[in-house]
Amino acid sequence: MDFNHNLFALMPVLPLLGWLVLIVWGKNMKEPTPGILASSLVFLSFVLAVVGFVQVSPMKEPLLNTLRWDFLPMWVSDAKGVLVSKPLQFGFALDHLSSIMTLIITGIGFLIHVFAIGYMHGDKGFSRFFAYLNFFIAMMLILVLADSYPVLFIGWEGVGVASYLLIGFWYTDVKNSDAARKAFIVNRIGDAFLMLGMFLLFMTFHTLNIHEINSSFGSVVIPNVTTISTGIAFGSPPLELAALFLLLGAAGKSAQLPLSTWLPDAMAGPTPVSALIHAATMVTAGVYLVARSHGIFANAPGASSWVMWIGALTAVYGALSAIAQTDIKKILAYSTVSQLGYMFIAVGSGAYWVGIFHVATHAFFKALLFLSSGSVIHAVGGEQDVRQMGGLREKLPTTHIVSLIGTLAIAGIIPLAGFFSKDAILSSVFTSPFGGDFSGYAIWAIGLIVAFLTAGYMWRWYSLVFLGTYRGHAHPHESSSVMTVPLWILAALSVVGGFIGLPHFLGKNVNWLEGFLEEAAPNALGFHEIPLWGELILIALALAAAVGGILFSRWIIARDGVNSAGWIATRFGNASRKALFVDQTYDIAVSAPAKFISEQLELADTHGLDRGIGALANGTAEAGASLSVWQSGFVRAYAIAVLLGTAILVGYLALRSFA
Amino acid sequence: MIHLIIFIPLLFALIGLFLRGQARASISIFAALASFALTAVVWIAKIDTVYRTPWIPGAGIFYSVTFDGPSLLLALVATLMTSITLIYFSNRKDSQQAEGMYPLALAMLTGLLGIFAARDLILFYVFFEATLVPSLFMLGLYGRKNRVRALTKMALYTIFGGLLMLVSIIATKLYSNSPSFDFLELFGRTSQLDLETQTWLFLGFVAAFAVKLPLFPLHNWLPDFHAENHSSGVADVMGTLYKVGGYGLFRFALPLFPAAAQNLQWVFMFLAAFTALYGAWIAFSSKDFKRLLAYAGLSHMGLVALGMFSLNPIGMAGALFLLAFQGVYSSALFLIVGMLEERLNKDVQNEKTTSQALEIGHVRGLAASAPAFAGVALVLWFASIGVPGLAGFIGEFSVFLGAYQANPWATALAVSTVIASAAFALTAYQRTWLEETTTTIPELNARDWFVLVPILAVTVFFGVFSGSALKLLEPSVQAVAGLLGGK
Amino acid sequence: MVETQYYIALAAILFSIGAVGFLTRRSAIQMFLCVELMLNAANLALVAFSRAWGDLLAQSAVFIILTLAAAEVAIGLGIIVAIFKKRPTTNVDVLSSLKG
Amino acid sequence: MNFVAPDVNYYSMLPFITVLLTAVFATILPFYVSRKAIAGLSAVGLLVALAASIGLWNTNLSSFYGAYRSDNFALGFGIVLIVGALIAVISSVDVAKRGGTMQAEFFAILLYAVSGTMLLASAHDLIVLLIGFEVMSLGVYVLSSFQETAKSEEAGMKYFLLGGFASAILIFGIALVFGATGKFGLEAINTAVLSPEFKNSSIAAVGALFILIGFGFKVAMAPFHQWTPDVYTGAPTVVTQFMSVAVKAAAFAGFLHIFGLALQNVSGWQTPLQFLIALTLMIGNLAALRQSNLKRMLAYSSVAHAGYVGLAVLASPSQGFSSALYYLGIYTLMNAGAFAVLNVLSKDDDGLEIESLAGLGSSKPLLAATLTFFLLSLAGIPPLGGFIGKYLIFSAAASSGYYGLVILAALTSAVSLAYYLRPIGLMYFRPRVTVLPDFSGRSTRVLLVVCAAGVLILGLVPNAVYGLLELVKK
Repeated sequence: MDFNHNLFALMPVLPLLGWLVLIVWGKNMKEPTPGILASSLVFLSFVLAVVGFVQVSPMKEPLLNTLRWDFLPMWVSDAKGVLVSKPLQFGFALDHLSSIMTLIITGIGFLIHVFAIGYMHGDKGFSRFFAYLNFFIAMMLILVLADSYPVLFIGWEGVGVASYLLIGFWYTDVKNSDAARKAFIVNRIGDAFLMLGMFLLFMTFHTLNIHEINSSFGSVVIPNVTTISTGIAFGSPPLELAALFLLLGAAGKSAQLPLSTWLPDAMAGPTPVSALIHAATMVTAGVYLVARSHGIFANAPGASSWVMWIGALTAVYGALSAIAQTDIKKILAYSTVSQLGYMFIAVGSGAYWVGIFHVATHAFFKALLFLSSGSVIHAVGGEQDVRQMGGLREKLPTTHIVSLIGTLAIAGIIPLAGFFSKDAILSSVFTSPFGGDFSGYAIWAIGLIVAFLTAGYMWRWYSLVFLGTYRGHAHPHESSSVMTVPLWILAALSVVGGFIGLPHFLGKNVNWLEGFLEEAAPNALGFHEIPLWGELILIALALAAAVGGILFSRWIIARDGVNSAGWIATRFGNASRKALFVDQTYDIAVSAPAKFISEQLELADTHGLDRGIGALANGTAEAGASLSVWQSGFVRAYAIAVLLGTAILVGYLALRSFA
Repeated sequence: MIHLIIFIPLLFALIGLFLRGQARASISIFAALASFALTAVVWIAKIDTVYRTPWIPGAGIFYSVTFDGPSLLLALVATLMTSITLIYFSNRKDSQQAEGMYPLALAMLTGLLGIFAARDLILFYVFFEATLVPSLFMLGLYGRKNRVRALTKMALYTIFGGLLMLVSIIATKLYSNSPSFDFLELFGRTSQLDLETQTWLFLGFVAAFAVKLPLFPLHNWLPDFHAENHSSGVADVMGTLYKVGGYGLFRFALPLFPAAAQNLQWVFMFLAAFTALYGAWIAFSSKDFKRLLAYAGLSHMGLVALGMFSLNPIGMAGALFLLAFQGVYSSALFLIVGMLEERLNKDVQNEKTTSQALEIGHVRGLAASAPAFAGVALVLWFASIGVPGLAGFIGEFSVFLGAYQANPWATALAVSTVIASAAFALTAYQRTWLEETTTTIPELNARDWFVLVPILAVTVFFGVFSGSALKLLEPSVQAVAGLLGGK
Repeated sequence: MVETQYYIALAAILFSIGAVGFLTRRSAIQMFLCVELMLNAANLALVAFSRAWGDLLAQSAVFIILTLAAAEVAIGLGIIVAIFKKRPTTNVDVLSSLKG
Repeated sequence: MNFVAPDVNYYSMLPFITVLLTAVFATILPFYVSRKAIAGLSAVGLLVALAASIGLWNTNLSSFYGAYRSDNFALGFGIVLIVGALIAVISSVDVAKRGGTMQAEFFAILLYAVSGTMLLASAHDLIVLLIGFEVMSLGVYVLSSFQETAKSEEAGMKYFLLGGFASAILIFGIALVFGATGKFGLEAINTAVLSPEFKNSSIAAVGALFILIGFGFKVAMAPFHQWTPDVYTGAPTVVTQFMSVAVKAAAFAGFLHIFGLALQNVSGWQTPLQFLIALTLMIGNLAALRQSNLKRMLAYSSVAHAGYVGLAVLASPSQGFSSALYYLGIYTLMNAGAFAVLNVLSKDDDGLEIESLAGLGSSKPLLAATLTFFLLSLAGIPPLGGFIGKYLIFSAAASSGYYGLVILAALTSAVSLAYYLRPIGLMYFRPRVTVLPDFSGRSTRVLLVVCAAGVLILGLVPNAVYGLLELVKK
């Protein structure tokens, strides 16, 4: 066996093994063992990811594993139009893009595993928790390593399953179970579209291998799209439509409008889960999907512009909804929605590396923020309402410092990670070839507003938790080092993470990430150039928005106090708290009618249709019964029937001979 | 060999009639296992010779049997699941009261294997209808309160469709001037028929298969059939395996009447897609586990039909795969329900407690006391709703993929079932296993594991390493698709 | 010579009279006599046809039919007598318990 | 003038003569021996006749210048008829046990009727056929009113009056056919019809129609079937058993002969027959749905089966003859078997409420199992014989192009499942409510098992018999 080629494929296998072991024997293990086992397996995967990174860095082509087998039946017409069986292979590929993702997943995943050893201390389902976490990591790795869409789809739904299990981890609470179910179902809406996208791609390209599809566009030249598409397309042009399907699929996983509603509810899961799945990794799968399918999106300007717009709207929506939340994790959840919107803007603009850049930086600081929240929640005895916190600066010094770093990073304060990625997004959208005459600038403006809002609500989050005086009733204490060490590492990453993607004006080759992803996820063609001063102005504006947001937030809190009673009671505040009523709209427009129809159908099918069939049967039987009237018992009546029958038959004969 | 496989179960069913208790159970399980083992031998040794001998030569009827790819796969599943089911049943407390299940299940197995093996249309019909009798007896002897109604309904639906098919079979031979009912002789002649003739003959076949699949609006017997059957689920498993309409379509109706199939393709694709969605949607409001599973099965069968009518090799391969493996995991869900019922139902004889035990949400939070049980149930549910990595996905995805190439709109309708099925499956699951614990049940015991582990293994193994099963299907699918000029 | 069709017409008329009589009479014996009338209509037709074809076979057939009719009378009257000797009337309508 | 000795080949008539002689003995001997001995004698006589029929297979002997023929058709039907009669004889033994007074004359009359049926099946001449028809009918008239109960008397009276009426129509039809062709011989009629100078087609058509009605009456085709439910219900069960199988089979033999051999080229009767068959299928099956008495239900079911066999009359003789014979053979086993079960379960000749069968499956497993067999076979469920019979009939009719009727037959036979399944459901799936008597003697039990085995074997290896029946083709 080709060891070099298959080594990286072990990455998902290790955590999967961990899952299996923990599911089967986990119950018999003493407390830290499952955690240690799970963490070390993920760490091994991380090592493999690093090895893979080193392996793949110098390569131009993706590294394909050689251990493959038939997975899905497929037939394609050969040159003569004869159908030839060409089953899709189950196989992995490691290229620069997936390598980055594996590093993020295993790296951050490892840290969160470690954190969870402390966080989940004493929980009845300790080993189960780590089993699920390992399962998640495995699925996420399959997702990013897949070399074809269906294999990617295994991971795609697999992480959905993991997410379902982890959101509903404390399943005895109906709320948690409901949230888990909701997450899975909403995800499935996206998945359905992703499937449709795959089908259309297969119709167009006769393959579902991602690299084959991407390379069929050539690396530089945009081929004439219509020559690629053959056969009857579901709408047209097929490529745009396929891209739109993929977009909707991505929207499901990445909680974009209109499929965003599950993510805030998903905070019902334990906090490490929120950090790992619902901030750092799984939710970025949609972004990854778009970047992965760069060939398609780069050649589908319409769909790309939709990606940007959906991203922009989601970013605003998330930010607006985050403003007035009172749950420490909900604020971060809506913030995640908003930041994911940001990433969509980036990948929609055609600058795929920027999207991945933000995925990385966001993974650092959002995981950090979530884990910090976890630490806080842990410290205040499970309380999650920020109005019951405050003044934790002294009591939780470590948590406070790292939270501040995280807050500033997400707000986009120079030189923290968020600043660089956010700046890269704003400038790429400004120069995007998919913006058209108006969209690019409009979305850029929206991005700027969102930056302002982000800084604002994050500062509110920070102040309500850490500043002022403690308003709760618990006795907060700092977490153990098993929890704080990961926090420090993440904080460090949040500080320096931005340097992998320094802006262009600092020099031609300073942007390591863009160069690294040049082969795996090249930019779409046709970005405008803007002069240096323009770029500087953009940076300045972004920075100003961030600083402005923080200041505005400080002013509001100073004016209205902790509860922000002044404006939170306003209609706007209410709307924000209810997340712009999206949930309610869904209930009225989708869930309730669907449920109603289902109930009616069930009634109709069990009773109505049944009654119809029954009526038919009874009618038949009645007809039989009515024959008994004819069967009167009188022999002369029977003779009449015989004679009448004779008469009719003779009459028929007579008519026939005359006719 | 092939005759042994087909008739061993029946033979032992007859022997079993003269035995009681443990002896009957053992001999029945042995027969099923032997049949499975022999089928496996056929698979491994790649025996695919056609055995053909005159049955009624004057009428051109042959006893012509073989296990080629799809038949073999389905036969493997049927024998395996029957073995497992009988083992499961022998562990049940109430197995003594329903001893007749063993011979009836074995008789059904013979019927099923005959259906899969038959290459002569009349022979196929004979097996197809004969299998109904033990199935009716299972329902009638051991069913629940309204069993006679359910039984009559099922019998009437099936026979109605079946007799129309019989007329069609006879007419097929006459119109095509074939010397016999042997598929190989008919085939090729029938495609020369004009479109109108083909269409009528095709519709005759479809009448039977649409009932058996079932396809909306001929499905009404199915929920009652499952809901009224013995709560152990043995009959349900056999019933699930007996959903051979899709196989019939693939094996006979489509290759015999390609032009008609192509002509009516879109109608049936929409009907199939609608059935899939309809079943899943109704399942959401089902209050009884077995009704729920029945509607879930209806939804699956809609997908099977969709794949078949896609006339596309991918879709047909997917449909066959789905047909085979839903026989594993959907069947297993019935067994799970049976195990659950056994744990919850204090008094098996009491209709009321049985109904309660089968009611969704009557008890909640069972996962707390039986986490492994809950986990197994969840895996099987996930397989059933087509979560990738499990066997259900391969079939479902391929069906969609193939069907999309033929009719995107119908497929888009059908794809929406993935949402609906997630909704009903997880809701039902949550109402029973999750949420606040109201009652506790014993965890799976060793014998339960003995039943469930093979099922899980098959479900997971063929969800990832599907190649070996696909290999079996490939040549037949290729051949049929070639006939149909599929895309 | 009288044409054959007149015989046949007569036979048809006799047959119809017998048939109508069978329907309208209530008495079992009368009904039975009507059947005899119909039989004889057939006989008449046979004889006429026999003459038309110049074939005596049918004439001999008539004898056989007459014999059959006689047997029928013997058995029929036996049945009727057996049934109605217990009853005050030979009205067939009193026997209508088997129905439905 | 030369005296020509009549062409009489006694060998050819061996089965017929055996039965007739047995009948004569059965008439005389009751003065000297017991009832049971007469039953035994009858059975032996029938068995000898059966052996003779088998021995004559394929010899194709004939007598009376071809008016009586022992061809395979006649022998095949003869075997079916003898088997039907045998079953009735064996069943009749049980009647004594329940206090029924089955006088010894019963066997004599039964055997006379059997000889009539055999004559009917062998006749190739309208007059001979008519003699057989009448001998059979007269015997059965007497048998129907054999019990001195009001119902039996009513049955006998109805059957006799209507039967006489129908006979008159039939004879008039024969007269007309003779008038049109100048012939009585079946083949001769056909030759006459086909000859170029044939001019009397309309008379022949009317004659054919009258014959159709006469036979339609005898085989119980709607709308001439109305006597059937009443007579079948009222007559002693054993007689009903005999009528429903042997009389029907014999009538069909004549029916097939006349329309398959003599009148197949006369036009005008085919469409009416289709109409009759369609009506019969619908009425028979629909009316049976609502019957609560098993005997009456079986009566209606036998009306329905007349419709199925009627399809064979429509089909071309080459397929119609053999398929009808096969069907009637199986029908004899399954229907007579069902009546035999009914007979031993009922305390008098009024039959049995279907509801009272509840729970029979556990209390009388053998009776329940065999009845189930017969009912399933009647419903045409494979692999039982009834299915193969139905298949052959459908196939024969379809090959003559009567697809509409075949589909109707298929649909109505699906409907029939509803009433055939009900007793089965009650026997096995419901607890016992009524305690039914069981008058089955050992001979009956053996008979039931043999019939059930026959139904199964004819379904599983139909070729054992059907191959032979191929020789029936004309």
